This record gives sequence, C-alpha cells and structure tokens, in this order.
Amino acid sequence: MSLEITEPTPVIISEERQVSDTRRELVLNMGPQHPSTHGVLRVRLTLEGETITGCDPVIGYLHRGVEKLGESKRYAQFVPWTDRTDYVAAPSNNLGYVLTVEKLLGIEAPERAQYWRMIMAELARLASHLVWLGTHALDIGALSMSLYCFREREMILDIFEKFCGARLTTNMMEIGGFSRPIPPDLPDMIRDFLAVFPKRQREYEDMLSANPIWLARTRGVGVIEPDVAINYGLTGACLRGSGVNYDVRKAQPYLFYDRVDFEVPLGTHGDVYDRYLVRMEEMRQSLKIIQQCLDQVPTDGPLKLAESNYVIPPHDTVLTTAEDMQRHFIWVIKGFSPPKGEVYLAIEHSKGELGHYIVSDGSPIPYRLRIRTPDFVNLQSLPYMAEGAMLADVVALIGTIDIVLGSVDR
Amino acid sequence: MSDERQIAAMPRPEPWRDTGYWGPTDPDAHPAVRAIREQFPDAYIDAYSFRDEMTVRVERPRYRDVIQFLRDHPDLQYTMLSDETAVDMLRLRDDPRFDVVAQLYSLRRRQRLRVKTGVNDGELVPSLVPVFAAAGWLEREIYDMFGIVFEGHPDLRRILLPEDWDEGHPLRKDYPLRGYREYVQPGFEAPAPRVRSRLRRP
Amino acid sequence: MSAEVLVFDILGAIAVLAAAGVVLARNPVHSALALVVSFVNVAAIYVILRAEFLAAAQIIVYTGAILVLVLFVIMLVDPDNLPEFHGGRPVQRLLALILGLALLGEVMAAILTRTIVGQPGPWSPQAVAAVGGNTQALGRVLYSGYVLPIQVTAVLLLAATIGALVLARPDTPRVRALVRDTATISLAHPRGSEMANGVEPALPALAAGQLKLEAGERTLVMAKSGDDFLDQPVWGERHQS
Amino acid sequence: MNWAAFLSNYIFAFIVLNVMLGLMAYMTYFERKVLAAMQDRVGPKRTGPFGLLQPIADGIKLLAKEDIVPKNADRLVFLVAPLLSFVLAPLSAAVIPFGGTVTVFGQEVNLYVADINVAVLYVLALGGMGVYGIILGGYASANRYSLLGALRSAAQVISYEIVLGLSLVGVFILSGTLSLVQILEAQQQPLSFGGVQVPNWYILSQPLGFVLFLIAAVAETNRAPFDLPEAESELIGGFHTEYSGFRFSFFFLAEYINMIAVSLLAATLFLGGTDGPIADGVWWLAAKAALFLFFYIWLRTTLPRFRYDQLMGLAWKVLLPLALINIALTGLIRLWGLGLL
Repeated sequence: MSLEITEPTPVIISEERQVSDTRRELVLNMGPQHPSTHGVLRVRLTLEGETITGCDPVIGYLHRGVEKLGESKRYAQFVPWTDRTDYVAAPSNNLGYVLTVEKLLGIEAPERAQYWRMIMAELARLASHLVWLGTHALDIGALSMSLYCFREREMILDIFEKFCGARLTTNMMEIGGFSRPIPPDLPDMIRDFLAVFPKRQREYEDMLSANPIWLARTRGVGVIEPDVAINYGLTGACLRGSGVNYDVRKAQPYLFYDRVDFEVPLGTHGDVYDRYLVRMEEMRQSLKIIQQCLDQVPTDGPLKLAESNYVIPPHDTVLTTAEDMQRHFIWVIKGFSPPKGEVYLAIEHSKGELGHYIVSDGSPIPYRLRIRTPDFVNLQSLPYMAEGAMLADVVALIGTIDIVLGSVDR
Repeated sequence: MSDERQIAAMPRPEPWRDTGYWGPTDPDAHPAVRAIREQFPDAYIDAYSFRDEMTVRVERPRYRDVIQFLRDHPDLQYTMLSDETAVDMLRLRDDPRFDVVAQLYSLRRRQRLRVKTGVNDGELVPSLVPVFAAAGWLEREIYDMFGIVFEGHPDLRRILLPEDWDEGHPLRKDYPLRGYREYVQPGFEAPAPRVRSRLRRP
Repeated sequence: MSAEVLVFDILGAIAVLAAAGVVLARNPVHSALALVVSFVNVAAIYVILRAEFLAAAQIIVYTGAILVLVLFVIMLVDPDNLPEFHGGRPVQRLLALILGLALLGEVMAAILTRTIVGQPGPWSPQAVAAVGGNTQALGRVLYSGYVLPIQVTAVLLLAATIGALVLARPDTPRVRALVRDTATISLAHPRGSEMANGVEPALPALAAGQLKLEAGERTLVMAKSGDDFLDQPVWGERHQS
Repeated sequence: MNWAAFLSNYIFAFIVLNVMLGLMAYMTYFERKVLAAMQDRVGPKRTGPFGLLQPIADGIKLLAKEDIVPKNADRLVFLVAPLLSFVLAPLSAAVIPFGGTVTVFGQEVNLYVADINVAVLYVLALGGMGVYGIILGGYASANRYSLLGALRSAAQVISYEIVLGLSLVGVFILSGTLSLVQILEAQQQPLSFGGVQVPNWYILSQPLGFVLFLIAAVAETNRAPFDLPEAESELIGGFHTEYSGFRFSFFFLAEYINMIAVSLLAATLFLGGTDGPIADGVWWLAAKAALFLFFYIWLRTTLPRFRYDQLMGLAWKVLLPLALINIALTGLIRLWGLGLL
C-alpha cells in the first residue's frame, strides 16, 4: 500500500560548507511555511553544531505592493488597505494613516471623535499584545496561553464589531472623524471588559512570570544594549526593553495623550524576559488610558468635522439639504485636492513607531505614500540577537520582536 | 448649516502649526539648519518648512557626512534614523530624478528633522549603514523598489521581490501598476491564471 | 532433547548467525543491528540458565548503552570517511586468515576433547535459593570478596569520563563582536560614546516610586513623562534598589 | 508442565494486553478532553456520544492516510523501527501486580503475568531497548535532520534512564527485593507510629526518590516539558517526520503506552499499587495510575519546553547527584535501622 514518491520534494534545503578542516557549517532553512515564524518569514541559519553563527531573514513572501497601490488610489480609498498591513491591530494602522492625511490637510477631528480614536487605538494595542503573548508562549511551549489570550481578544473583537461592524479589518477611521454614530451601549461593554481583564492578566502572570522554565528560556536570551537598539532604529517594546525612554505617545503626543495620565515601563536588561515584562505592563497602562478616556469623552457633540470641504458630509444631511448633496457628489466623484507638500507623522503602534510619509502634488491622488512599519525595522535586529544563540532560541527571538508579516512585507 | 454644527468646538486655527515637534518652523532659527549652514556651506542647498516640519536639502556627495554630523553634534544629537526612503520626482521636476529622504529623530531633544538629497538614475548615494545600522534593510528596500545604488552598503540585494526579478524596480513612476508581464513562478511554465469575474470591469 | 535444550540450540544458532552478520554486513548500521540481535539472544540464554540479573544487565548495559553510543558514532560520522572494512592489503588478509583458522582449531579441539570443564563453585542452586535468588547471591559475592576491584574500576571509569570531557570541550568560547565600534552613537551614554575621558557618568536619580518590582528578580522602571532618563537609559544591575 | 496454570496465566496476560491497548486508545481521548478542559474549551465532542468514538476515528484516519516511504530510505529498517517501539511498550505491563491470587473455577490464578525477581531491571531493559525504535526511525528516514533529532532524543532517554534507575535504588534498599510483587506486599503492611496507622507506601519514606522518578519518567517518555527533540522538529524534524499513516501511529501510540506503563509502575512502586484504605483491589491501582496520567497532561498544558542544553544539564548536574545522595541517605538509615552502623 505504500506509494514511493518519485523525487523527494526538498522541504528542508541544506548545504554543508566545509569551514575549516575540523569544523563544518550547516546551512539550515527555517520557513517560509513554519509554525513559529508568525507568517511567511524564512530564516537561513548557518549552524556550527548547536550555536548559530549566521542568520539571514528572507522576507517578501507577503509583499503586495501597498505603496505602489497607494499611488493609484484617492486618499479616502486607501484606508481599507491600511488595516491589511498589520492585520492584528487594524485600528492603529487606520489611525496612523488618517492622522497623517489630516495633518496634510491641516484639519483636526472634533474632540469627541479624537477621544473615541484613542479608545479604539488602545483596544487595538491590547488585542495585538494578546496575540503576541499567545503565540510567543506557544512557541516556547506553554500550550494553553494562546487559548487564554484569544479568549480575552474575543471580547475586544466583539467591541470592534459593535463599533464598526468588522472584527479584524476594521476600516473604522475616516478623514475628519467618524460618520456613524456611537452605539449607546458601547461604553458599558468596554467598561465590562475593563472590569474583567485585570483578573485574567493576573492568570497569565501566575502561569509565566515566575515559572522557572519560562525564566530559563527567556532570561539572558537575545540581549540588546540600549545604544545598539537605538542604532538599529528599534522602537516600541524592543527599545523600551533596553531601558530607552521613547514612546511616541509621551515624546510627541498626538490626539489627547497629553490629557491622559499613564506611565511608560522601561526594562533594565534588554532581554526576552524584559520585553515580556514591558509589554505586560503596557497592557495595564492601556487599561488606565481607556478608563480615563471613557470618563473624559463628551457624551454629545459632533463626531465629524462636517463643515470642512475635505470631509465627506454626514449621511443624514446629504439626503435632506441640497448643498450637502452637491458637496457629497463632488467629494465622491472628484475627491478633494490637498495642498502641495510633504508630511511625516508617527504614532505609537503596538509594535513600535508607525510612521506615514505622504508627498502630495495637489492632486486628489497622493504622489508618494511611504509606510514606515515598526516590525520591518525591528526584524533587522534578529541577526544581531541570534548570533551565538542556541538553535531553540530563534523561536523565542522571533516571538520577542513581535512581527506580523503583513506589515513587514507591505 | 445646522446650528448644532456651529457650536462644535471650532478646531484650533492651524492645528498642526505650533506643535514644536520638529523645532522652530523658521529655517533660519532652526539650530540644525544653522549648524549645517556653517559646517557644510558647499553641501547645504536650502531648507523649507511645511506645517510644523523642517526639511533640509543637501548635496548628494556630502549626504552621509551631514547625517553623521547631525548625529554626533553634542547639542543636536539626532541619534535615531526613523525612516529612510526615496521618492521618484519624475513628474514634479526633471533635474535630479529621485529624492532620497532620511527622517531623523533626536531622542534627547525629542525633535524630528528631514534630510533630503537629489539623485539621478545610476548615480551612487553614500550609504548610511556606517552611521546607522537601521539603514541596512531600509536602503535594500530603496534599491529593490527604485534601483538607487548605495555605495558602502554591506550587502545590497533585493529584499522584498524574489531574487530572479528581472523587470526593473516597481515603485518608479514609469513602471506600470500591473507590471510589464505576468510573473511566472520558477518551476512553472504559465503565469498564475487571473480570475476574470463578471462583476469586475473587463 | 528437553524443551530447554531445544530452545538453547535455537538461540545459540541465531546468536552465531547474527555474529556472522556483524562481520559480513556491508552497511555499518546493519552490522550494529546484527550485534543487537546477538546480544539479545545471549541474554535469552542467560535467562535459560536462571541468571536473570545477568540477562537484564546484559541488555541494559550492552544493548541499551554501549551499542547505542556505537550507533551514535556510526551515524554521525560521514560514511565516506569511515575506515574501510573490507580493504586491507593482501598480505594482511592472508595473515588474518591463518590466525583465524589457528584460533578456530584450538577452540574446536578444546570443545571436542572436553578438556575444559568448569569446576562447580560454592554456589550450588540450593545455596543460591537459600540466599534468595541469584541477584542477592551476586550482591553478596560482589561486595564481600570483590570490593577492591569494584573501587578500582570505579576510579578507572571516572578517569575515562574526565578524559572524554576534556576532549569534547569546545576550543575557545567566542565572544560576540559588538557592532558598537563601527556605529557608535553619542547619546551621552557611557557605553554608547567612545568614553573619551574614561569616566562613567553618574547614575540617573531614581525616585523610589518609579521602581516596579517584578517576578524573576527584575525591576521595571516606570517613566512618568517623555523627558525622564533621556540622557541615560536605565540599564544594568545598578537599579537593584 | 502444569497446563491449567499456564493457560490461566496466558488468558490473564491476554486480558492485560488488550486492556493496555484499549486504555492507550482512550488515553488519547482522555488527554484531549482534559487538555481542552484546562484550556477553557470543549475537546472532541462530535464523534459518537461525548466524542467517545474519537480514538476509533483517529485510527481509521491514520489507516486511510497514504503510507509514504522516502525513496532513499533504508526500507527494511524503516519498516521495522516503529514496530520495535510499539511492541516493546506494553511488555513492561507484564510485571505489574494487579492483585494477589484469586481462585476462579477452582483454579488458582495470580493476578500478575509474571513475577520475575528482577522485575524493575526488566522494565529498565525494555526502556533501553525502546531507544532503538527512535534511533532506527531517525536513521532510516535518510533525512539528515530527523537523524539529528533522533540522536538527540536518544541521548535524552539514556541520560534520564540512568536517573530513573538510580532513583529506584532507594526503594530496593527498603524493600530488599527487585520483584514488584514483593515490593507490593512490603507496602501493604501498615506501619504504626504511636497508634497512628500509616500505610507503608514508599512515597512517604522515599519522597526525593519519588520526585526524581517522576521527573525522569516524564523525560523518558519524551513528554511535556521534555519534548524538545520532537517539538524542535519544527526546526530539525524529529525522528518521526518522514513517517505517515499507520506507521506514524505506531510511534504515536507507543508514547501513550509508555505513559500508561510508567504510571502503573509509579503507582505500584511508590503509592502501594492495589493497596487502599477500604478494600484492596485493582481499582486502587487504576485510580493512582489515572492520577499520574492526569499529572502528565497537566504538565503539558502549563509548562513551557526546556532548551536542549538545559534539559541535559538538568539530568547530569541536578538529578543524578540528588539520586546518589538519596541512595546514600537511604543506605545509612537502613544500616542504622538494622543496628549495624
């Protein structure tokens, strides 16, 4: 009954190079179909016995040419594409793009909309950190962590679904604010989540933080000194894990992060365990931010800067007033043409600094749209950390950088 | 317009004007611009600001020296290279075809700065890798997407596109959106069939 | 021909054939497998002789440990630089044949003329049963009459292990070349800048409230505003308050 | 030859083997259900009432799967390796005493398959031979990396087998015998400390030995925190990567039988097998073995994996010295007890 396969399909391609007469180097391919590379990442490792001597990440398997597409779509049409880059924290991507366009146009969303944007961005940070924790622990062996984390993430996705109808590709933010009203029972739903989550997070910490095997697998692994981290341009928890205080929400506050009181955790050793502690603390700080936003958000007031010509008029007045109908018609057919100029704005995405650089030539279509994604730059430090590490540590290192291949490859 | 909208908190006039995240908006008052002017008089071309951002344009040969200077100057200290990218200025101007743009960020002074330099097709740009290790992949992506060669880069090869991509560099303005020809995956004869669905325009 | 003798003959035959297989097999791993088969048969013969401890020891020590290590070597070493089994110059082969035949002749002579007959030792089956089985008997003899040989072999094995450890030690642990020297930055951080004057700047003042003790003897430093610790990252053990 | 005794013994052995195979099948189901319960989900529920037919469904699936033999594999060895580890696994249940002697239809039947006076050594020998299934499986797949994975798990099993053996020496010193039946009898006489009736289970007098045995047993069966060679199969491809279909299930099920066998052994050696407060019987043994199986699954859900060097370091630098200390202490106490000190 056993069929012999004619020619062996090379799942693992390896060459053995003779380095010197006594030592022989093994080149090993990990990926691109690999359970613990968080998507289609291929890592070419050169091994000498057990330790890694060279590591070359190969990316581009999920490259969809997002920037080229950006140069053929109008400003408002590009928003759905932003939540396809980092599909784990879509609202943050929307926010990054929309804020940059608003800076280009020189307009600002009304106060109520900005508060709701902050709430949604922080919820996206929580969702992204939960996916990170689940897959990171699963790679190192703690099976049930991913189940617990996704159980909590489910509650956040329900909130997104009630707010904008979609769980993953939310496409919720628009230039100028929100066009749909806020569902009345959404704040209570978020408050229930805020009440439940701290207890659940203590469960994660009981399982991992003091677990000797987890400590053995993460402490002292993948150490990055602060100046090396700065030099590699790392941002987010990878940088703060090494003790450098750079959080865009504190360094260059956008929206109303200056009105909200929260703290930025900094690690002292810059290894996998410190980045784990930093991200866990970030989750707690996000809860604090959401709580304060819910208290401070005005319950009524406009959700959209309706009077600006750059913004699509609200649905209700389009059907009733002739002037709005005409503005709506022009906006949809011709789009709006922003002033000439170039703009770069960075926000604190869950993985680091997400920056958008838009060059506008005055036409309704952006001339150049550059997305600076944090995990593309953070992934550069993998060879630095992997050199001299053990083979089993590569899985932990990929987990600690927290990459999503959609935003690495764009 | 309905009155409910009038009473909306009127947005601050010129909201993005006075954040101070990029330093003073007047080029002459900006410390970095003044330092570059006196340090590199020949390399400095001009500096202009838009919204609250400050951009400095420098000559191509002195690109790396200016950025090294900005990084090591004790009271400028632009210690982090946030992003490095390129813009194909084919339709905006004709002389130098590309613009290589570096977004710098000073951790110490919490301010950003943008340094631009014009590059023609085929000219060499001094690579930033000796100054910032972050530039490694950023420049590989610029080479992959625009074909700009960086001199001094340790291993400049394609990063996002497959190694055997022989159709030039996609982000150039003269590169068609769908590419010159269908991409045939190695090991296959015909390209992947394109699904012609009735709903979409032919 | 009682059942025991019949079984003994079968096991003996398989053991001899397997032993022959060890020599004749082309693939070294197959010869190792043949050796496993012969060891197991010898163990079975011990069981027939009511020497269960020897049988268990034979399997645990020989097949379970020594032969596994032999297999390790055979599998890890590349087949092409394994010593050539069937090579050897003609002179060696002739000499080997002669010596082999001589040995065979002696053994056959001894067996056929029954000149070698073991003298029954003090341990008759009844004495063994009285003590409670051959394991107990072996234990008594081993640790009464033969204590010295045991200590000597123990020391010998210890020396062998230490020798193996020294041989297998990796030559020199490589220190990771820090990338810093090529791209140092001058964030006024002692290890960042070239430490021109060799003096490490003072530690940043840390308000007590800012330290957050975590599990695994680690502390997280909580920065209140964007300006804290900007000239000096919180790094290293110095913050164990 | 007393044919009646032989026949009854044979029937009992047949029953034990089938019970072991049945338990093995439903062990997979038990594991998936408990794993699911611990992870806040439900586990197999579709196949049959409460998912009880899941093991049969898995078996049929594996049977139907294509059985691929790699082209340049060493065919004979490739086919034999899984059989070797699958056959050796249930044999160690032969020495486990499931009870005293029972008269059925007037025929004396002792509830153990065989009472060898070197029973524990026999189990260790089987463990030693089980390694060959792994090594040959890795070698025969002709895939350089499943060979490396196989050699790693072989090295792990050998190191922990030594710790396993030494951790039991304490029990041998106390019970004075290697035969499980006599060890069970020794544990059945309750000790009395000042009127308090304490069962003489060896877990009470050999706590360190018990812990060492447990850790070594988990590592010996390549389970839970010690499953690195298999888990690292994501990188290297553990020894059973090239196997598919029913041949793979031999390896997969051998692991479960090993777990059951070791749990029975642990229950007999340390928790006084069939000895229980109210009525002695095989149900006590089953309960204690189930306790150990639950412990296996509990480990698997909570603990992350060791790294390979930590795993080997633990065996040689921590567990082995502890085992030797345990032997020395037990020996001294024994001598002091006999007054020979």
